[in-house]
Amino acid sequence: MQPYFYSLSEFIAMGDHGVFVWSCWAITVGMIFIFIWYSRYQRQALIRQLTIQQARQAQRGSNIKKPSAS
Amino acid sequence: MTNLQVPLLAFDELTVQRGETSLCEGVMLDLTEGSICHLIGANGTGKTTLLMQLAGLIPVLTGDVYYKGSAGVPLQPLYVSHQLGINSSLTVAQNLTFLLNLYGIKPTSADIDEALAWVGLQGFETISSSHLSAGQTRRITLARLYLLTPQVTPLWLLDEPFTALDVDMVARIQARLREFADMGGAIVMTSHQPVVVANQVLDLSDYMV
Amino acid sequence: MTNLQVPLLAFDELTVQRGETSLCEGVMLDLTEGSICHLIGANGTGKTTLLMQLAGLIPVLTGDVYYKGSAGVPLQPLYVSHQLGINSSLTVAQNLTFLLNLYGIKPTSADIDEALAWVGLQGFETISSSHLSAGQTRRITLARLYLLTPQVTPLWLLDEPFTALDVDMVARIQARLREFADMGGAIVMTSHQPVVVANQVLDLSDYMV
Amino acid sequence: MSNLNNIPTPSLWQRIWQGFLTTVGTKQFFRLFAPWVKWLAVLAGICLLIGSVWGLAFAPPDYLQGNSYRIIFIHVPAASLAISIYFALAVLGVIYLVWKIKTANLVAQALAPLGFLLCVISLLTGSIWAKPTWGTYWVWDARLTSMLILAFLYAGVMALFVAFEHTANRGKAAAILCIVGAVNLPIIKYSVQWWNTLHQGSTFTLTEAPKMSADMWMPLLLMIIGGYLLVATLAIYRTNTLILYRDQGKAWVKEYIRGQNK
Amino acid sequence: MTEHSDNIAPRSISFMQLWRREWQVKQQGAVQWLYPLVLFLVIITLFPLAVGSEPQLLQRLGVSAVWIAALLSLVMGVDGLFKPALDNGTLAQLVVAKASLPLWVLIRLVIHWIFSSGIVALLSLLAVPLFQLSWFETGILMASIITGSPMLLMLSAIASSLTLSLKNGAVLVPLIALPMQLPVLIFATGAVDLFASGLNGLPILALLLAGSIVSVLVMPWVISVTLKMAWLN
Amino acid sequence: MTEHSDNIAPRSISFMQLWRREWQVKQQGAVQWLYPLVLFLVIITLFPLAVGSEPQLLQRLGVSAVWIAALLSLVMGVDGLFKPALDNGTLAQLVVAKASLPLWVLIRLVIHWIFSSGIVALLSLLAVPLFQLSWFETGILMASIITGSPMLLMLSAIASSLTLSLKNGAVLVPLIALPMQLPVLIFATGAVDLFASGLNGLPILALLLAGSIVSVLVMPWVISVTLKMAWLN
Ligand code: HEM
Ligand SMILES: Nc1ncnc2c1ncn2[C@@H]1O[C@H](COP(=O)(O)OP(=O)(O)OP(=O)(O)O)[C@@H](O)[C@H]1O
Ligand SMILES: Nc1ncnc2c1ncn2[C@@H]1O[C@H](COP(=O)(O)OP(=O)(O)OP(=O)(O)O)[C@@H](O)[C@H]1O
Ligand SMILES: [Mg+2]
Ligand SMILES: [Mg+2]
Repeated sequence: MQPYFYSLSEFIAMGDHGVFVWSCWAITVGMIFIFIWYSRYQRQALIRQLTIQQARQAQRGSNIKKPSAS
Repeated sequence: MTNLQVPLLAFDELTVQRGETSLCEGVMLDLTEGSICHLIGANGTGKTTLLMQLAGLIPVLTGDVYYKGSAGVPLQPLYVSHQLGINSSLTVAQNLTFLLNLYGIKPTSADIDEALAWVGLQGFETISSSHLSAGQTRRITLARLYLLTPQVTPLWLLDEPFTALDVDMVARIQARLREFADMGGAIVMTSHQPVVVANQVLDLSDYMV
Repeated sequence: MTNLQVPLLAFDELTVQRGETSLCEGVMLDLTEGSICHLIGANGTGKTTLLMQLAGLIPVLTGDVYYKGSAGVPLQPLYVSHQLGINSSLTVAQNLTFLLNLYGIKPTSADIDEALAWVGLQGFETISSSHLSAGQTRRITLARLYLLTPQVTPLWLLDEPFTALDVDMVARIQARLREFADMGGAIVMTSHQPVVVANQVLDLSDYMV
Repeated sequence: MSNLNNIPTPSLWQRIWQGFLTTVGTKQFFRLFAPWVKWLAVLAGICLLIGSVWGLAFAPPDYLQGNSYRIIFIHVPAASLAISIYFALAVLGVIYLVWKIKTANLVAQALAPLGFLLCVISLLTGSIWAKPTWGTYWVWDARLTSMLILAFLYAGVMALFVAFEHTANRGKAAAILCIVGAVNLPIIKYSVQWWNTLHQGSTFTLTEAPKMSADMWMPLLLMIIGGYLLVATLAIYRTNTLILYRDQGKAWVKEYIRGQNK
Repeated sequence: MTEHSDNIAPRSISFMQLWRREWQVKQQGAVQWLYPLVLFLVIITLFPLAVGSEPQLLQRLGVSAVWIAALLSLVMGVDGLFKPALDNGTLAQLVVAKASLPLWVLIRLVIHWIFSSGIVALLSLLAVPLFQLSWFETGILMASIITGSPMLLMLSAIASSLTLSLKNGAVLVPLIALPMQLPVLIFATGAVDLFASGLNGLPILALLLAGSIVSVLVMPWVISVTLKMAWLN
Repeated sequence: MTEHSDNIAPRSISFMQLWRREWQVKQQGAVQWLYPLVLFLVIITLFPLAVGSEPQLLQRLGVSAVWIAALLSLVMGVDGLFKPALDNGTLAQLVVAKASLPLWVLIRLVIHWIFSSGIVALLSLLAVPLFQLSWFETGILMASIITGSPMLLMLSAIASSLTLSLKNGAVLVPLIALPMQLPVLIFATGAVDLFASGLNGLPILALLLAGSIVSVLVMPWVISVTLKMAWLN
C-alpha cells in the first residue's frame, strides 16, 4: 500500500484543509485522553480515599456508629 | 453585678397585635437578669405574636417596651421560632456556622464540634440538613444556646423550643437555660409543656381582648 | 365483637430503613383492636420512618407486615404527620373537607362546624389557613379525628399529634383516642410527651442497629 | 400466630431467577469484567491506530471534498456511537426499572458522560468540517439540530445522575428520562430522510454494498469498531469505579482495596 | 367479628371532589390567567422590534412567535406543579388514602393547561391583527397549539416530577423538558407552514394529536409512579 | 452594672461570611453553572426551529433571541430569590440579628446575576456561529446585556419582594416585572440595531448603564424595606 502524501509538509498541509483535519483530530484525541485520564483519576482517588478510611477504622478499632456519608 | 433597679426588659400596657387586630391588651412585665419567663396561654392567644414583636419583626403600636432602661425593642436578641433559619441544602455545620456568625461569633471547628456534640449531633457535621429527623433538625438551631453567652446577647426569645425534642434533650436545654440565666441573661419563652426552670410566668389569657 | 386471634396489625422482624441505611432491625408488634401503641425512642431513632413505612410511603424491604391477617401494609389508614396536608391558600373549611373526602366521607356543613367546634376553631371556617397560629393550624388536621370511625378506617398512624397543642386540646385528643380504640380501632402514635391513654409501648431504641 | 411462620416456598423459576440476579450483581460484574479492560484497551488502541494512520495518510482523497473528508474517520464513529449509547441508556433504564438490576443502572451512569462527550465531538468535528464544505460552521439543518438536541438530552440525563447521586433514588429518575427521551432517537436517525437536508445520507447499509471505495470504507470501519471497543473498555472501567464506591462498605471491596495497596 | 369490608376497594375521593379542590387552589390567584398573556405580549412585542415592521416578514414570524410563547408559558410555571403538594403533605395524604394519583395528576395538568396553552391558543387570535396572518392560517395555528401542547405539558410534567425530591430541582426542569419538547415544536410549526404553502399538513397535525392522546393516556401513570418515589431520597 | 456595650453598634455578620453562605447555597450542585449554558442553548435553538433556517432571517433575530434567553434566565429563578429565606426563617434570623439586609440582598442578587445574565453574556459569543452575527455586533450585544441586565434583575427582585407575603405571589412576579422590563429590552435591542446599521448607539447604552448603576445603588435598600414588611400580612 502506498502512502498518499509524498512529504511530511504535504501531509501536514493536506491540500488546503490541514487546519480543519488536524484541529478535528486534536480536539478529539485531546478530549478522549482527558476523559481517560479523568476516569483513571477518579478510580485512583477513590482507592486512596477508601484506603485512608480503612486505616482510620482499623486504627480506632471501635464501633462508633457514624451516619453513612451519603 | 446586676443593677436590680433597671430591669433588662419591661413592657408597660403593651398591646399584642397583628396588623389592626389586637389580641391582648395591657400586658405588663418586668424581666430582670436571671429571670426565665414562661409565657403561657391557649393556642391562638398571641404568644408567638408577642415574641415576634419583641424580636422586632412586627411593630409595637400601642404601649411601651423598655430594654435596659431605654425605650425600644431589644437589640439583637436570640430568637428561636418554628422557622428555624436552616437551609436544607446546606450541611449541619454550615448552617450552625451561619447562625453563629449572625451574632458576630466566628466559631472554630472545635466550637462547632462541641456544640453539635452537646445536642447529640456529633458525626453529622457534613450531613445535609435535609437528611435529619424532626428533632435533629431543631437541634441544629438549639446548638447555638451552647455557645451564646449573656455577653453576646443577654436576652433569649424562645418560641416552643422543646417541640419535637426527646425527654433527655429537653432536660439538657432546661439546664442550659438555668445556666444562662445564672450568668446574667434573661429568657422569655413559650411552651405548652411544663418548664421547671422558669421563675416567672406570664399568662397571656389574662389580657385577652 | 373482635376476633382476638387475628391482630389488626402485626410486624415480624421488620427492619426500619430509609434507602439502604437500616435504622432498626427485628422490630416486633401485635396490635389488636382497642390498642393504643405509643412508639418511643430518642430523636432520630426511626419512629417517623416506621410510620411512613406503615403508611406505604417508604417500602418495607425486610421483614413482614400483616394487616388484618394478610401480608401487606395497611389499606387506607389515617396518617397525621408533620406535613399536615393543608394548603395555606385555602380556607379552613375547604382544607378539612378535602382531608375528609380522601376517606370517602362527604361532610355536611353541620359536620364541618361540629368538627371545627371540637377543635376550638368555630368561627374560623372561612379564614385562610395561613392566618392561623401554629397550634390552630395543626387543629385543622386533627379535626378529622372527630369524624373518622373504625368503620371508615380502623387504623390511625399519628406522628407527634400533640405538637404545638395546648394542654386542654391534648387532653381532648387523648380522650378521643381512647374513644376510638374502644369503638374497635387501633392506633400507633409517637410523642415525646407522656400518653396516658396508651395501653402498649414500643421502644424503638431496643432494636437500633 | 400461625400465618406469621408460614413462609411460602419459592418456586423453581423464582429460584432460577434469583440465581440469575445474583450473577449480574455488582460483585460478579466486577470479578467477571475487570480482567477484560486491559485486552479491550489494547484491541481498541490497535484498531484506532491502524484506522487513523490508514485514513489520514494512505486513503485517497475524495474527488469532491478533497482532503477535508478525512474528518469522516472521527466524525462518523463519534456520531454513530453517540446515538448508540443513548439507545443503550434507554435499554439499561428498562432493565433497571423492570428487573431492578442495580448493575444496569451503574453501567448507564458510567456511559452517560461518555455519550455526551462523543456527541460533543461529533458536533465539533461536524461543524469544523462544515466550514470547508458548506462554507459555514453551522446551519440549522435537521440532522445537525437533532444532534444538538441529543446533546441536550445527555446533559439532562447527566444532571439527573449527579443530582440524585447521594439518594436512594439514584438513577431511577435518570432511567425514566432515558426511556422517555429515547423517542427522539428515530427522529435523529431518520431526519436526513424525512427532511431534505444538506447533510449526507447513509452510506453503510446492511442491504447494499458501500458506495465508497474500499480504501475509504475499510479504515472507517476500523475506526468504528475501534470506537465501540474503546467505549466498552471505558464503560467497564468506569462502572467498576462506581461499583467500588457503591459497595465500599462490603467485605470484598475492603479486601480488594487491601490488595491494591500491597 | 364484623368483617371490615376487606375485599371491597377502599372508598376514596371522587373525581368531582378532586376537581373542585384543584380549582379552588388555582382560583386563589385570580389573576393567574394574566401571566401567559403578559409573556405572550412580551414575546410578540420583541419580534416586530427585532425584525422591523415589514408586513411580509412579520407574517412569516407570527406562527413561530405564538408557538414560542405557548411553549415558554407551559414550561415556566411547571416547577410549581407538584412541589408544593409534596412540601405541604398533600401528596402524602393522597397516597396514604389510596386516592387515584393518576387522576389527580391529570386534573392538575388539565387545569394548568387551561391557564397556559389554552389561553395562548385563544390569544393566538391576536396574531391576525398583529402579524396580519390570515384567519385560515390562524385557525391552523390554533389547532396546532391545541393538538400539540398537551404533549408538551406532559413532557414538562414528567420533568417536574423527576426532579421533585431535589433541593434545587426547579433549575433542572426546563433543562430536562425542553430538549424533549423541541421535536414537537418542529412538527407543529412545520404543519402550519405546510398549510400556508398550500400543502396538506393534516398528517402532521394528526401525528401531533395522536402523540398528545397517547401521552395524556400514559403519562399520568408514569408521573404518579415517579411522584411516589419522592420520599425515598 | 456592667454596661453591655449599649451604644456600640451590635457586632453582626460580615460581608465575607454572608458571601460564603450564599455561595454555598448556590454551589450545591457542582455542575450548577452548566444549567444556564444548556438552557441558553435550548432557548436559542427554539428560534431557528420555529422560524426556519434562513440565515438572513436568523441573523436579524439573533439579537432578540439572545436577549430573550437572557431575560428568561433572569426571570426563571427569581421567585426563589427571597421566598425560601422567608419560609425557612433565614430572613427572620437576619432581621433579628441586625444583619445588614441591603448587603445580603445585594450579595444574593449579584450571585444570581452571575449565574444567569453573567453566563448568558459570555455565551452570547455563541451567536457568532449560530446566527452568523458579526463579531462587532456580538460585542455590542454582550455590552448591552452587561449594562442592561442588572436593571432587569433589580426590577424582578423588587417584584419578587413585593409579592413575598402573598400566598401565590410567584405568579405575580413576572406580571409586575415584565411590563417594567419591556422598555429596557426595547432600548437594549435598539442600541444593538443602531450600531449594526452604522449609527451611534452609545447614548442608549450609557442610559442603560446609568439606569443599572442607579438601581443597583438604590434597589437593595428598597427591597430590604419591602422584605421587612413580610410579617405584616
Ligand atoms: C455539526 C455538524 C454535523 C453533525 C451534528 C453531524 C451529525 C452526523 C450524524 C448524527 C451522523 C450519523 C451517524 C450514524 O447514523 O451512525 C453523521 C454521519 C455522517 N456525516 Fe455528519 N454531521 C455534521 C456535519 C457533517 C458534514 C459537514 C459532513 C460533510 C459534508 C458530514 C458528513 C457525514 C457523513 C459522510 C456521514 C456518514 C453517513 C452515513 O454513512 O450514514 N457531516 N453525521
Ligand atoms: N399570619 C397571620 N395573619 C393574620 N392573623 C394571624 C396570623 N398568624 C396568626 N394570626 C392570628 O393571631 C392569633 C395569635 O397567633 P399566635 O401565632 O400569636 O398564637 P400563639 O399564642 O403563638 O398560639 P400557638 O400556641 O398555637 O402557637 C391567632 O388567633 C391567629 O388567628
Ligand atoms: N430524608 C432523609 N434522608 C436520609 N436520612 C434521613 C432522612 N430523614 C431522616 N433521616 C435519618 O433517619 C433517621 C431516623 O429519622 P426519623 O425521622 O425516622 O427519626 P424519628 O425517630 O422520627 O426522630 P424525631 O423524634 O426527631 O422525630 C435519622 O437518624 C435521620 O438521620
Ligand atoms: Mg405560637
Ligand atoms: Mg419524627
